Amino acid sequence: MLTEQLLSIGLNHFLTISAILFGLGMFAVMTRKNAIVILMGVELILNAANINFLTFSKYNGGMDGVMFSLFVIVLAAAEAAVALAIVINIFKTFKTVDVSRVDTMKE
Amino acid sequence: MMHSLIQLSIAVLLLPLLSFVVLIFFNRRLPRMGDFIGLGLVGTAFGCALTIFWQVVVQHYDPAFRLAWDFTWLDFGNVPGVGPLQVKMGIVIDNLTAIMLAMVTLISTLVHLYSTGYMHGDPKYGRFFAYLGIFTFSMIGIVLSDNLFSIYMFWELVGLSSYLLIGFYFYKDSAADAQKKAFLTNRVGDIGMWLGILILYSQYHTFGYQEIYEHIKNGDFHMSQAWLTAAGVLLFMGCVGKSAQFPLHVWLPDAMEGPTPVSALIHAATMVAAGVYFVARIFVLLTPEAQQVIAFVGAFTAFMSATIAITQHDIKRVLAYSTVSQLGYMVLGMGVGSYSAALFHLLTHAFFKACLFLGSGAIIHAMHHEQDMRWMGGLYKKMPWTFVTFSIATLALAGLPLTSGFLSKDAILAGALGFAQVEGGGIYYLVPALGFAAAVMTAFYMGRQVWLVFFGESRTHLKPAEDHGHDAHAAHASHGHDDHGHEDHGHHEVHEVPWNMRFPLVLLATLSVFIVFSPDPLDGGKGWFMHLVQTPATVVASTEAAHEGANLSVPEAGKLLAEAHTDTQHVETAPAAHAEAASTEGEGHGPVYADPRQAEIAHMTHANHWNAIKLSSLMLLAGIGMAFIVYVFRIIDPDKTAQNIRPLYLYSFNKWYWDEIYDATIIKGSMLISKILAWFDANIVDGIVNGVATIFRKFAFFNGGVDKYVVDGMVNFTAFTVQTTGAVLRKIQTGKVQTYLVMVVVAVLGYFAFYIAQLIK
Amino acid sequence: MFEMPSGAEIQSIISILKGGAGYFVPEIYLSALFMVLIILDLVTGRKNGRFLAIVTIAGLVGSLFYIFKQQAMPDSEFFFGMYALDRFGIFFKYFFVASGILAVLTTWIDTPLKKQESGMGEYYALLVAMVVGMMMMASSTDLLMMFLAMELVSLSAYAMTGYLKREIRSSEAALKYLVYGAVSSGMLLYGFSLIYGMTGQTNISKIAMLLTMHGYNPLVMILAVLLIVAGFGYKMGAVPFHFWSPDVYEGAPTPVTAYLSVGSKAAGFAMLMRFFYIAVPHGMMGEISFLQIDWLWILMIVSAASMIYGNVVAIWQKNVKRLLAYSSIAHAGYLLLGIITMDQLGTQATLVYLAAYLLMNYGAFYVVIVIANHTGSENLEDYRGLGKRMPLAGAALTVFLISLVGLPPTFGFIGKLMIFSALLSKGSLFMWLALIGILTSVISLYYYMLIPLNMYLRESESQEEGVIETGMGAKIITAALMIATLYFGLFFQPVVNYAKYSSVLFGALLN
Amino acid sequence: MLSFIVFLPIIAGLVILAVPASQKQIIRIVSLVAALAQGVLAVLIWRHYDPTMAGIVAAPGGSPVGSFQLIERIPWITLDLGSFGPLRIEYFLGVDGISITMVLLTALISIIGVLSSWPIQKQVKGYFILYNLLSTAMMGCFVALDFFLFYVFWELMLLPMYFLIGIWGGPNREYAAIKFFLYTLFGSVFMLLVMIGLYFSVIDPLTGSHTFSLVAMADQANYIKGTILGPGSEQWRYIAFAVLFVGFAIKVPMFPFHTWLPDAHVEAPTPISVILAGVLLKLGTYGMMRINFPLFPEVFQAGMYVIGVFGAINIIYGAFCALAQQDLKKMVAYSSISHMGYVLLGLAAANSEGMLGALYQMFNHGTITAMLFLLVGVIYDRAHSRQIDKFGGLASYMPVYTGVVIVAWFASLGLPGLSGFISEALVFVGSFREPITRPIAMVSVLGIVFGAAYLLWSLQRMFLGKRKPDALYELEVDGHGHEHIHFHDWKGKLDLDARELTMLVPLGIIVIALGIYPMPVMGLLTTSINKLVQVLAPVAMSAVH
Repeated sequence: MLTEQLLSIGLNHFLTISAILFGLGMFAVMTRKNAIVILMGVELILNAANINFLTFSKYNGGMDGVMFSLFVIVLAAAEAAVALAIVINIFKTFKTVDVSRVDTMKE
Repeated sequence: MMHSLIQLSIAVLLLPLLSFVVLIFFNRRLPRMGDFIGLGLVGTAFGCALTIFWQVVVQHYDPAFRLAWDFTWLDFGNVPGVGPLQVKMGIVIDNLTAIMLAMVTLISTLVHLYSTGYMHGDPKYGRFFAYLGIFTFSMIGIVLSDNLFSIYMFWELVGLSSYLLIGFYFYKDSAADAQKKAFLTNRVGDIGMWLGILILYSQYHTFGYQEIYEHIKNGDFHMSQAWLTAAGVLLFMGCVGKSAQFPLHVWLPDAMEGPTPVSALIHAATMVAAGVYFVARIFVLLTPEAQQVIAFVGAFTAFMSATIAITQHDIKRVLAYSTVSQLGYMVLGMGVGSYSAALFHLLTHAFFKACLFLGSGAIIHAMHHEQDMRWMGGLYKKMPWTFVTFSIATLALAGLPLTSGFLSKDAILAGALGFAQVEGGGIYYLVPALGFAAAVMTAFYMGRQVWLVFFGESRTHLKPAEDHGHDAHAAHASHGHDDHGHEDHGHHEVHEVPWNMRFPLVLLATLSVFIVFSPDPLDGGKGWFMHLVQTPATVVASTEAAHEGANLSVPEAGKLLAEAHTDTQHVETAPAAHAEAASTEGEGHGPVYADPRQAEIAHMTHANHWNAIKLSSLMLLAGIGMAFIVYVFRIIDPDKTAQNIRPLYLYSFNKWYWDEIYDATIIKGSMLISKILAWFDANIVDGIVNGVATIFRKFAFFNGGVDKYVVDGMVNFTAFTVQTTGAVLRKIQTGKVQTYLVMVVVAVLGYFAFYIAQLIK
Repeated sequence: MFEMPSGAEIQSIISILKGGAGYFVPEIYLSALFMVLIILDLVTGRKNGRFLAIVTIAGLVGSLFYIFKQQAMPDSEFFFGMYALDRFGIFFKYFFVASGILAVLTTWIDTPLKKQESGMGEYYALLVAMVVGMMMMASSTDLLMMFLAMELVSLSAYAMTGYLKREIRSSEAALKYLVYGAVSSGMLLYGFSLIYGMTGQTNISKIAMLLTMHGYNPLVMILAVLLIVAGFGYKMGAVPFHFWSPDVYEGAPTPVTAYLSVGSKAAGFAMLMRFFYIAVPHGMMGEISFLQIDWLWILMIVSAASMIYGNVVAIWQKNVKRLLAYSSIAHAGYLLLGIITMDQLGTQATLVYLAAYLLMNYGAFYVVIVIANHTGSENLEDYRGLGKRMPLAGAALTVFLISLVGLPPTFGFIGKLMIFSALLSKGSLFMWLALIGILTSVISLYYYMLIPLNMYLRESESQEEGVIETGMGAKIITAALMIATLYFGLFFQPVVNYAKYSSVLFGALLN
Repeated sequence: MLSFIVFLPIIAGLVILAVPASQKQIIRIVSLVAALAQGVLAVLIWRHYDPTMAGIVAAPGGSPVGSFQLIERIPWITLDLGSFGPLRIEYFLGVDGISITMVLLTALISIIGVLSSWPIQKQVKGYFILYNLLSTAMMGCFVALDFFLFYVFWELMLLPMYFLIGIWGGPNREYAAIKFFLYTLFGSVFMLLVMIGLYFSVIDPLTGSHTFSLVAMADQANYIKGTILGPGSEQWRYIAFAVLFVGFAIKVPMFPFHTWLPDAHVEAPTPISVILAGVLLKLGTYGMMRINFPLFPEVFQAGMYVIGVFGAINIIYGAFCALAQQDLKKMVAYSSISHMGYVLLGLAAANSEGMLGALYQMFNHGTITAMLFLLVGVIYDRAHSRQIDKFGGLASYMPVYTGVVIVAWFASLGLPGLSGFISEALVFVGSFREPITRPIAMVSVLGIVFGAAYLLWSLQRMFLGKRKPDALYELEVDGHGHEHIHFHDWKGKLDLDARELTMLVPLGIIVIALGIYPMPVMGLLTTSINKLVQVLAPVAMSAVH
């Protein structure tokens, strides 16, 4: 029973999950106040894309998707590094990591 | 090689101009401010004019005499649709020209001479002569021109010179107003004239009289007859302006603001004469309808101004209105088709009216710039010369037999009667009626004037010391320009004027006697003038023919005209015979007219000659008698009468309130419009057109108060949108990165949704 | 589940890579320069700003030589079709190196960066890295490559934006840029993934082939395209994906602002053109319908929006840098006009416009820096009366602004001329866009002229008169830029024709 | 030769650039020399000019040689537009009847301008550099025969003008300057679109490539079928004509696009007002005659009536607005609007008399209005105010000034014997001749009266009568009872001084001379105008010949 169910898992399930992830990511990015959480949201988005890539390469062959996702993972790490550096700097200057308070420049 | 006469006439034209140029620039550097230059040059001009007069009038003595010369002034090259096209300027000399030349230059010379006395000691003495020069120049230009365009040019120049002269005492506000009024009123008339010229040009691509008349004769006028009438009337408007006919007569009395010699020049020789002269020039293209209009305008003007003249106190104003009235006669004469009579009157009137003005000038001079007749009187012993000449001129003006005025006026009235009969009576009898009524009043007010001025006791002492009545500005004038001005009014020896002011009077007075113009004291028709200046044959289709022919194609109209012509031959035999008879006794030079109407009028005029004489003499007696009754025998007290008929009196005294009416309607009206438009311009147009107006409003952010021009309260959609978009869009940039992201997502999803909607459709 | 490749295959792969490397020299060279800079920064002492700058310039100039050599090479794809060498790419390589050099020059005089106590080493390294990244953006023909190149640019850009660590606005800008950029690139990536899903390919030409052959589900396609446009739009700074740019431009060190506003924007356009011209199927011109090339409509809307928004909002700005930021949004709109026409003339126009934009925008920013160095402010009010005190700078800035408006005789005018020519060459099809374009450019005149207005028409409250000495180097560079702007405004033949030469690739492909 | 006359001022500008700003006198003299040299060149050109050659369109065979004169034609830029084939932009100068008049006028006015700039003390260096730039641009516009070149010069005028008004202008100068700039730019951006459309549609038969050459564009045979402005797309030709017309009409300025003019004039310093009224306004109508009408003759045929109506509106409306003004300079500005209306009316008539009148009016208005603004400047220098009601009785105290004013004023109101009259008369003659425009002409004649009205009224209020109680000058009577006046802080000569006379007298002489015998200028125009009329009315021509 479980196995059938597992076997019956198909392309659409994966896509749905990735879509949900993407949505959650966007949601987090748009709503969370804390910069770190926002970064996590970004990670969610990227990984949603990764899931897509992997699924597609799984279902219509070819290694491109896999490679793509590998690169993305690496890149996400790099990005995170830069991001954290900047967030720290923000904390130094603004004494907060609440993004919504960082709005000296507007209009 | 130019004909010697042409050369002479050019000399006549340019000499006064020369005097103007020299004097305007150098009068201060010259001894006596160069008055001798003005006098000399104009005198020379007169000499030349006299030579022309002698050769043309005396030697040739031929009604058909005509001499023309022209040169290309503008060359349009080969104009598409027309071919080679030029504007020519030129000179034409015929009897009328010769006579006018002599008259104008003579009077101008006399005025110059007179002014040497009258204007003596004026700070702008020299400039005065300069102005006289250009005035004479422009008038001579009008006389000599052979085409409408150059006439129009000189016409305007006359306007300019009158502007300068009337405003000679420009430091008086009244004078400044008067000069402006004169110029603008004339401009109004000129518009009409200009449009008339344009109508003719648009048909024939030429301005020359002769060409235009040829074309019209050949009937190739491609617009309806109505346009031709319109052209006539419009051209006549020019005359209305210059000759101060109703409704544009208002400027002339105010023109009294100018120095008296100027008034003489304007009223006698130059400006007002120009109008009548011009009508004479265009006489042949006037359609019957146009002539009727002219006749009525003339008659009404003659009557109206006569009524006004009765009640005026200012000696010059009386004369002014009499001028208007006399001009009315001339125009009336033109209207009723007695061409030569009208011109005759123009000539005679020129002399005696000049005499009158100079005389009044002498009086005013002697009275130390007292112009109000109420404070004069008893001058005949003190100023015998002036008295005699003035009286002669007065009689001539009133139209006493044995004077020149009688001859001409009588001829006009005869024409009026004839016209009325030809036009079939009824309303048309109004024309002679008004004419005769005017005659009565003329006699009356002139009698009144002479009496008030010369007879009775001197009333200078009666004048209230602080009187600054409606003509007191004249007194102010003396402050400005008269060094032996008036320390105190009038209690001061009045004496005869010097010779240089007396001589013109005498000369002009002698020229007001009948013998100068005609051997027969009762019939000007026997005179050389009527012989030399004969009514030209009209070139427009006669009435009946015209009325049908108006909306027919040209050849047919021509045919009809021919028919009309022929049937006049046999139907109108009787009058034709009459005409013969009449003309034989008039030395057998009666022209034969192609146009039945014209022929008939000429005939009836002759027929009415004697009626006119009788009637007018009657009127004359009535008028003078009335004057005697009122002022000499004092049977009726004028002041009481005035009280009794106060409304009428006031109506007349205030010149029928024309000025007030115009001021209330036209002047106020246009000022109002201009105010409105200016506001409209500053507020609405600026706003609406300038779509980004409110950008300037934002601009005020950076510097205060620029946008006071960007007017508030205007509905300005573009501006409004720009403004709001700016304001709103700006707010989107909240500075919060997350809202930015929301925007992006919204945008993407928005388009996505939009797309899906498209898909579902 | 995948079996290891055999030795032979590996050999072949290596040989392919070797072969490809031959076409990759400039990028390699610059990457080397990048590392050299880092090492130099380590070995040399604190105050090594000038030295590093000279090295960087030298290196960048050197790279021009290799790029020039590439012009001789035939157009080709290599690295398994991941990367292309073609005239189009070469044009942009020149472009980016030039912008890099200018960036260094602007940095040279910028006081805040000079005062930066933690040396300038990384700065120049990042700058070079960015050049490399942009080059790759312009030439990569594979989704993966595109994404990596873009990220390379973004990461270095984030760092450079926040380079003034003590500066509040700088770090704020960095944060905003980061968050915004990360999300956008995430969306881009997701769009890519969808495309990949539909085709199973990452090479854009293969993608195009498959899409046209097998057709596609329009719904998914439009979604993908939208996400991708969002990604590119963020790089181009076009409405409605522009939000980061005003804040970042204002906050970042001015040289970086200039660099971003020209360099990365151009890179975005390069990538956009390559991707959309090649990857996405489009019917012939004229028959634009909603079901066919939807992305064209998207671009039209985006461009119209950018032109209107950028110009209208710029009217309100009081800070010159921010004002220029908004104007750069507007210019993104104008540039898009060229792309929309979808033909070779349009491409040519876009390239010319970019070239003009490089000169005038850098010029403007350069003068802004010069002025800021002496007045210490970028506020409009503080520009009062400067025209008298810095005659050259004032005149130059006026010229650059006039050029940005697009008035003759400046290079900017030629750009506008070409763009509108491209639009009108399609007859009345894009008339409405052309109208928006010219009308907004009239509006733009207004706010651009605010600067000369303050410089010349107003007197400064502060009474010190006297000409401000800006230094020889600055003067020379300002003058050079100004003269170039004017010169190419009158003798633009070489530029335009070179643009034609570079756009011939798409000429073949589109017509 | 044309290149010289165009670029002389720029050279002068460069020289000035080298002169230190402190050497004001040298700077002025340099510009004056340049302007005078320009004048000399202009006279030479005038002498060389052969009035029998028509111009307007190319001679048979498509070559401008033999129809235009003093041609300078150098290939400037050749662009490869891919599928659209080559595009040639040329450095292409030449004159014909229309341009030579304007060249003379421009040379004259720019000399006057330099003279009247003499008293300017503020930033003399910058002023004269901009001034010279401006005068180059103006001259260039009049001799350019390549649309691109024309456009470059056209736009080149804006910036100097902006600064000249904005820096040396009156209290409200910023507003006036930017307003001028925006208005004109608004017009010219549309022109840019039309220009592009045109070069797509036209191929020069000589080179076989797309071209900006106006001469080629003026020949309908060169238009390619199916292109956006070629035969077959009438509606776009109509639109193009309309926007082009608006572009030029803004410069004229034509109601309702005129509102920039009063502001610009009121704020601008005297010399700039002179230039603006004397030359810049003419560029609008010149553009119409050179570009707008010949390129779209059939549209023009259709639009004549409308143009005429706008002309009439300008005449009457301008006059009325002038009547209401309190500021003398503003009044003169509106009078300019009114007088340019005559030009429009004459153009609308589209026959030789009308067009001649229009072009001659352009010239005369240039000289007359220059005088008017100079005179306004004179009184402004002395009293620092232009309020008409704040004077009165000046005639008694400044006789020479008053004399010149009277000449100028009467010239402006079209008094015969002064040049203004002839042009206005011709305009009326022409417009009345055409049945289409006849009613318009009949209405516009009112302008004659109102023109006289506002001029005479202002004359009376300022110069005649007595000193107003609140007048801006003091009156004092010396021992001998002679009256003297002085303006409170005016040190110079009370009446016109030598410099002012040297500016005004030549203009006055020109005005009078051309009023008495117009052929010297008229003779230059006739051939070209007749040609232009032919070009504009092909149908009528075929009917006649």
